Amino acid sequence: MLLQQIVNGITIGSLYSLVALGLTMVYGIMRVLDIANAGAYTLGAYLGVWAYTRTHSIIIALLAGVGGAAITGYLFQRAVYTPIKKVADPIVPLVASIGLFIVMEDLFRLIAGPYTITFPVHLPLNRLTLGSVIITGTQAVILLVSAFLFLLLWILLNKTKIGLAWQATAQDVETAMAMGINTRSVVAFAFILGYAFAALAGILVAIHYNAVFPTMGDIPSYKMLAIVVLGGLGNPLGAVVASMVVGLAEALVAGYIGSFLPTDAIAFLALIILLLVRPQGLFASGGDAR
Amino acid sequence: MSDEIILRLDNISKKFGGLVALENVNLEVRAGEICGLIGPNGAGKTTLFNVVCGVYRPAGGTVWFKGESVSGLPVHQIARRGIARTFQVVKPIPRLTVLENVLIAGASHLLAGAWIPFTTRGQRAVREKAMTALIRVGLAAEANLPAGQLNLGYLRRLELARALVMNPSLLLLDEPVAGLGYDAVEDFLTLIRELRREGLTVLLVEHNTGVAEALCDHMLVLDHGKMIAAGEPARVLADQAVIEAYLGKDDFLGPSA
Amino acid sequence: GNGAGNTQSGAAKTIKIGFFAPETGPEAADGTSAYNSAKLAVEQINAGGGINGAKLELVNYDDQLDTKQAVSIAQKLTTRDGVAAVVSGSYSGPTRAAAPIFQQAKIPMISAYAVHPAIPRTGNYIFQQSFSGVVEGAAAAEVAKNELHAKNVAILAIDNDFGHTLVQGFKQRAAQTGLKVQEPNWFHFGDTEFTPVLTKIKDNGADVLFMPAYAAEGSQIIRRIHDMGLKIQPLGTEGLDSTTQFLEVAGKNANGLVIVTNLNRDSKEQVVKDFIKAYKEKYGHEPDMVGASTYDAFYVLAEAMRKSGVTPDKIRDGIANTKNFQAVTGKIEGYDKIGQVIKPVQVQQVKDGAFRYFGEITDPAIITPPVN
Amino acid sequence: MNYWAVLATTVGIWVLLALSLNIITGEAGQPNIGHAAFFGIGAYTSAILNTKYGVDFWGALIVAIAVSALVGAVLGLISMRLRNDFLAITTIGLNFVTVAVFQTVHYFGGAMGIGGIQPPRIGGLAFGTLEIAGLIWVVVALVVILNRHLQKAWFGYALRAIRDDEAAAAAMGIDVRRYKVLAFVIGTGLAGLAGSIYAHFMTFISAGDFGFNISVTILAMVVLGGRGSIPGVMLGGIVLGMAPEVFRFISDYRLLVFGSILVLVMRFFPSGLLGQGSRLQELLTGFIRREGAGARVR
Amino acid sequence: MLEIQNLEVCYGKARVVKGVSLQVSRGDCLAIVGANGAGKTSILRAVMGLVPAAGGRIILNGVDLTGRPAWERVTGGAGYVPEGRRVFPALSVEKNLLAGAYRVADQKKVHHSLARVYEIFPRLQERQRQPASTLSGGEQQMLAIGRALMAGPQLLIIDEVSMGLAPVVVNQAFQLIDRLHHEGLTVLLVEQNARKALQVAEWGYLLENGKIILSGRATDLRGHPDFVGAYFGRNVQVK
Ligand SMILES: Nc1ncnc2c1ncn2[C@@H]1O[C@H](COP(=O)(O)OP(=O)(O)OP(=O)(O)O)[C@@H](O)[C@H]1O
Ligand SMILES: Nc1ncnc2c1ncn2[C@@H]1O[C@H](COP(=O)(O)OP(=O)(O)OP(=O)(O)O)[C@@H](O)[C@H]1O
Ligand SMILES: CC(C)C[C@H](N)C(=O)O
Ligand SMILES: [Mg+2]
Ligand SMILES: [Mg+2]
Repeated sequence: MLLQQIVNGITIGSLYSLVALGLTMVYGIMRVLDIANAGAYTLGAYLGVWAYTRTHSIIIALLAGVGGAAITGYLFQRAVYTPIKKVADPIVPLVASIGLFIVMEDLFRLIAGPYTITFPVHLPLNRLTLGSVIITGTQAVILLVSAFLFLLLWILLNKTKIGLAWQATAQDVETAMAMGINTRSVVAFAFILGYAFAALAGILVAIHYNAVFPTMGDIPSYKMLAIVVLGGLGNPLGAVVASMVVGLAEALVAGYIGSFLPTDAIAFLALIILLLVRPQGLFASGGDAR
Repeated sequence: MSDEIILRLDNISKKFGGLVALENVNLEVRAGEICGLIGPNGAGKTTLFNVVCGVYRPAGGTVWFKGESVSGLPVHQIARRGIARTFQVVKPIPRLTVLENVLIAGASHLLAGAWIPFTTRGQRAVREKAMTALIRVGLAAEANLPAGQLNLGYLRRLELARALVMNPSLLLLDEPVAGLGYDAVEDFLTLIRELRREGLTVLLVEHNTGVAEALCDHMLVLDHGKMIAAGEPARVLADQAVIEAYLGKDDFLGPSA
Repeated sequence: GNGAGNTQSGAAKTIKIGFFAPETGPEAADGTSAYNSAKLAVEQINAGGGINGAKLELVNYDDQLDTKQAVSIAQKLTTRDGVAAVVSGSYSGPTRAAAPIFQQAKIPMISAYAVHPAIPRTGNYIFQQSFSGVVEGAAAAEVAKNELHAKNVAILAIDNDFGHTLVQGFKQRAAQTGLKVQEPNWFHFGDTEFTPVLTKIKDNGADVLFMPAYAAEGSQIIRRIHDMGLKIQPLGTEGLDSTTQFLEVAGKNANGLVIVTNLNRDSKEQVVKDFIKAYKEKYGHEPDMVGASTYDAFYVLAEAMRKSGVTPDKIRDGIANTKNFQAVTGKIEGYDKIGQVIKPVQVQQVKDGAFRYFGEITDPAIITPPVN
Repeated sequence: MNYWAVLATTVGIWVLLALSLNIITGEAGQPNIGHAAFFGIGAYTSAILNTKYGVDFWGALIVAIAVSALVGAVLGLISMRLRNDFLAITTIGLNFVTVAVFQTVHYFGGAMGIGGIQPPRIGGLAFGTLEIAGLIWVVVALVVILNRHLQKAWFGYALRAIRDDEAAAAAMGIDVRRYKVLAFVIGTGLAGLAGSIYAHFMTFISAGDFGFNISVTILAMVVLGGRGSIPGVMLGGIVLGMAPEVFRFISDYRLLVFGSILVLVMRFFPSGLLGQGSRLQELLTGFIRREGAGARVR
Repeated sequence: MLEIQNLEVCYGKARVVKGVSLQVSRGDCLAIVGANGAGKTSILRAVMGLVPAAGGRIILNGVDLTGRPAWERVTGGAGYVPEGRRVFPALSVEKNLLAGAYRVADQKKVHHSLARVYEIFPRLQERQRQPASTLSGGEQQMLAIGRALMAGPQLLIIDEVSMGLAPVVVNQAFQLIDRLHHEGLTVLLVEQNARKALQVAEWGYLLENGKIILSGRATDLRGHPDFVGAYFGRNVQVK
């Protein structure tokens, strides 16, 4: 049972890490607690299901969801976040992003209706039994996809020039600019990638639960923030580890202690305790320039 | 200058993770003197200030101020006991005016008055004290500007005024003239000398050895967290170890110009 | 109540009926179903000649599932809109907060589907149109024991008023009939991941899983049971058919599921057939149990008005004296002295992706709600 | 009349909550995105005392303030350890955990909530909606006076110093911990006060009334109106507090409007409608300042 | 190589650079000196495009870059050492250097520059993998200069090398600037430490209150009475 619960926890964690990775790109570069990123998650799912019901091609569904979300991310960044960020302290973009998120959710309800829509894609994997441990088909897919995406992002950030530019811009925009880095594109890139990741996660989750509904982004909206902050400022590895910590905490508590508190509260409880022990988060950030 | 030891560090150590920033540092500052603390970048000078002020708790050792241990006291209490400081990186309260910046520092001991508005009569004494401090550092004309609008030179003056208004008996100055023009440096020298005449003790960190030499009665050299030399400025600056670690052997003025 | 004056003066023209539901916000789906059915009911009643010639007028409010808004809506309905009666199409929180205001204003209110036991107990003007959770839970225990031949029941219930009253009823009845029940596992509104708790349930070796749940969470539980290859008979409750999406989301995995609920989709009764047909025609999808309950509330009101009169006091008396009224959600025997409905519990089973008749529980020992 | 009294009460509670958060977030600069937790703690304390132990409103009110302030003090101490985003996330967490405890612990009524709370009474007179509306606005007036005073006093300056630079504040002899904790204590105590009145006004409360979305709304009121500006924060409270009623005529689009207001105000008035340096604020105070230009000097 | 025409810089309503014109020819080493707050940094930031020019033009290598984004200056041949070093704290020393070579597409060139920087600053090679935030102030200054060199600039723009550095490091830094200049690099230097600056530079400009009030050959300026009075101090001997 313990082993099984660890597998369960890691799966939940992987699901979280998908969203967290996108968010951490945005957070890293702008230090914005971007609630609206969870709107992209829902948007991805809606666009995905819309394209899928018309084409029955999962590839086109992915492209539609990810593409639509990426454009949204770009627009939000240009029209809202960058102008606000120039003048204000972090709580202002936070409130703006809450506003964006509310607008998005309500638009989904108005356009697609309040009812749940199904996303009936059949995942190609069957249940896997390893001794006493069962890995269900969806679990396997989630594990594989998130591992793949994490690897992709890791290579992108650490082995490519654009990754270097992202890191430099995240730490000091002005100096990055003076080094010849086109920070405007880097910021745009971060948002595009961040929102694309969110959409991808949204589609995957929608398939996993076979459900798309207007408020599906509610839980990711704040829980992912916690994970991203816990993982360290814009630190993708940290975000993944934090996702796993939260996922495991949820699985183990549900499995052994019983749901003495709602799942979110458990995640946050774990988080508060962890922060009290390690006030700088799981991974201390590289330190501030000044 | 008396023989009273106003500040004594006893075997002070401080670590950051694996990095030993201060290692068994001992030093004594006598009341009324100006004591210079120099050393290469990263030697631990600012760290030492932070230990004295209570920002960092030392890993070992004791800080004695006026014969009492102040180790472990919170920052504001040490400040109220008479240790005032300026910061290497200036720290104004940008949205308050220059005068207000000095006012809060000047009234910080008035605990009972925390609820009394500044505009009331009872606070006039504090206001006058603050203005005096501003006049002293030459900032009176800027009193009503938001501190955030000052340039570096004025900010350094503001920091000094904030420190002075607290009536300190020991003043810690962390690179007070870095980035200042000569006129400003001169003003500063005059002011510090005046303060010393009034009996203030100063511990000064400065990379400008010209300034340090001109001011200090006594000089200490820190390198890699250890005290490597101490004594009269001229002697210290001629010390071979100091030259090697800090001053450099050939002055640039020489050959290549 | 001062709302009465208005209604009386315009007696022959229109009778205003207040209504509120969470039409936007987190529970917009249920709110929309309720509102749709309310509109349909009023339309049909008016088309059928209204109440002795007078037309009904729906005064609709969206409470966004916010108790504060429910209170100001209730104030508005009682003091400004001059309604003769009110139907709550909302959840327990808002309904419960609004109830005292209607009671004080002496305007009758029917709670269409909110189950909190405190709602009818607010006073003699407040009625509850869905059965008490205790009744529904007891009925489920009966089904588990007699139909599903359970030996050892595990419980996975939603941690709110709905889940708790159902579990309470289930456990009481099970204790009476000697059915073995494990300690309940609770989940929370909005939970999505049930593999961990199902892993635990699996290890405890139960043969029936009693799961008071709403559609969103319930469909995920069913999906995971299937994914994990769990051999357990699920026994659900009315929340599962609160939107039609449960069946689509759970898909094939839902086949075999048994639920206790209030709507028998295979009913031979004309009202049921008509309602289902009319709703489908008007809104393009199947009606659900929330909608059916709301629809019934309006017909109960209409019946009361026809029989007893259209002032709030008369309407109240009319509702209280309802006897053997055939509604969509079964034949209402009447309301007990605190205003709880007495009607049979429907048992449905999912076959080929649809809820089908499985049985009906009419035993008075079970369907009579507790008065304390 | 009753309807207006209810609206006045609801808006008054929002304004009170916004003012209380302003002391923490506006004056002392500490992010708190979980303020509804303290609202809830006040409400539950009051409700439990009233329904379980028969304590009347006035007694329960005092204890409610004390209990919320106490928890606020703990958060204040935590805020010494956690900075900025970490603190913000912790406050979100606190909100979730508090609501979860109310919702699951039987003593707090669990999933059933707490009903049957007595309205306030003086002597034989039980408060109706009108009296409660009066009560809440009297409290709001008192809090405004308190806040005005605080801003002008040394305490207010100390808070602003802490907000801008803690290290510098400490070096100036300001007891950072004491004043930060004090700001939390006052802010959360007032939220508890609002909670207590809320409980006795609604007579029935459940955990959902104090959820994260309430925190978000309170925060939005403060930021939208202008952090640190009393008229601004009150404006924010009134505008957003009335919004659900005012926009009822476009029922279906209310959330859309609410969200858009947040985005647009933040985009074009980042320091809030009446915050320091906002265009609107400058416009409004333009003439006043012209006359009193010399007033600030000396 | 660089031409600044009538440059104006404003922060809000405050005009801090008021019509400054100067030219830097290829191979020059030019120093702008002045008291703090005179506007030196603001000129450099405007040249780099980090603050918008409120008036005037900036022409680099014959291309008018006024109003163009900062990164285009680097392509135009400028390398920048910002005031206060501004290394990327969480990046390793080597990544900081690579960030400096961001505009250089040719990997061979990048490797070459890297080798050269390591040769100039062996200390940086020792610290290759260390996050820049853990370097001492002097090491960070080396890194900032090395990073600017990585772009293979034709014009090196340095703001305040000496600030906060130990004398030994200051000397090293000036020696390095001198050496780079002698190797043919064009240098634009901003300094408080006027004496040292005028020792490396060939041309000097004295800035006061946003205006150039004195300019000429460094050797001449060094002896100029106004200059000596204002910037070398009367009773403090600076080392
Ligand atoms: N908070 C900290 N965490 C980790 N390391 C630190 C911290 N503060 C200082 N250090 C390290 O301790 C050493 C001493 O630093 P300190 O700031 O005291 O030097 P300094 O003598 O003031 O140097 P400078 O002349 O450059 O200001 C340096 O290596 C520095 O990197
Ligand atoms: N971001 C800013 N906003 C407002 N004013 C500024 C800003 N940056 C600089 N200033 C002001 O512009 C003036 C010129 O500053 P600048 O930094 O260019 O001077 P400097 O000559 O480089 O001084 P230093 O020797 O101190 O580096 C100063 O009065 C300064 O206060
Ligand atoms: C939607 C329904 C299942 C609601 C349920 N009767 C409740 O009150 O919670
Ligand atoms: Mg230092
Ligand atoms: Mg400068």
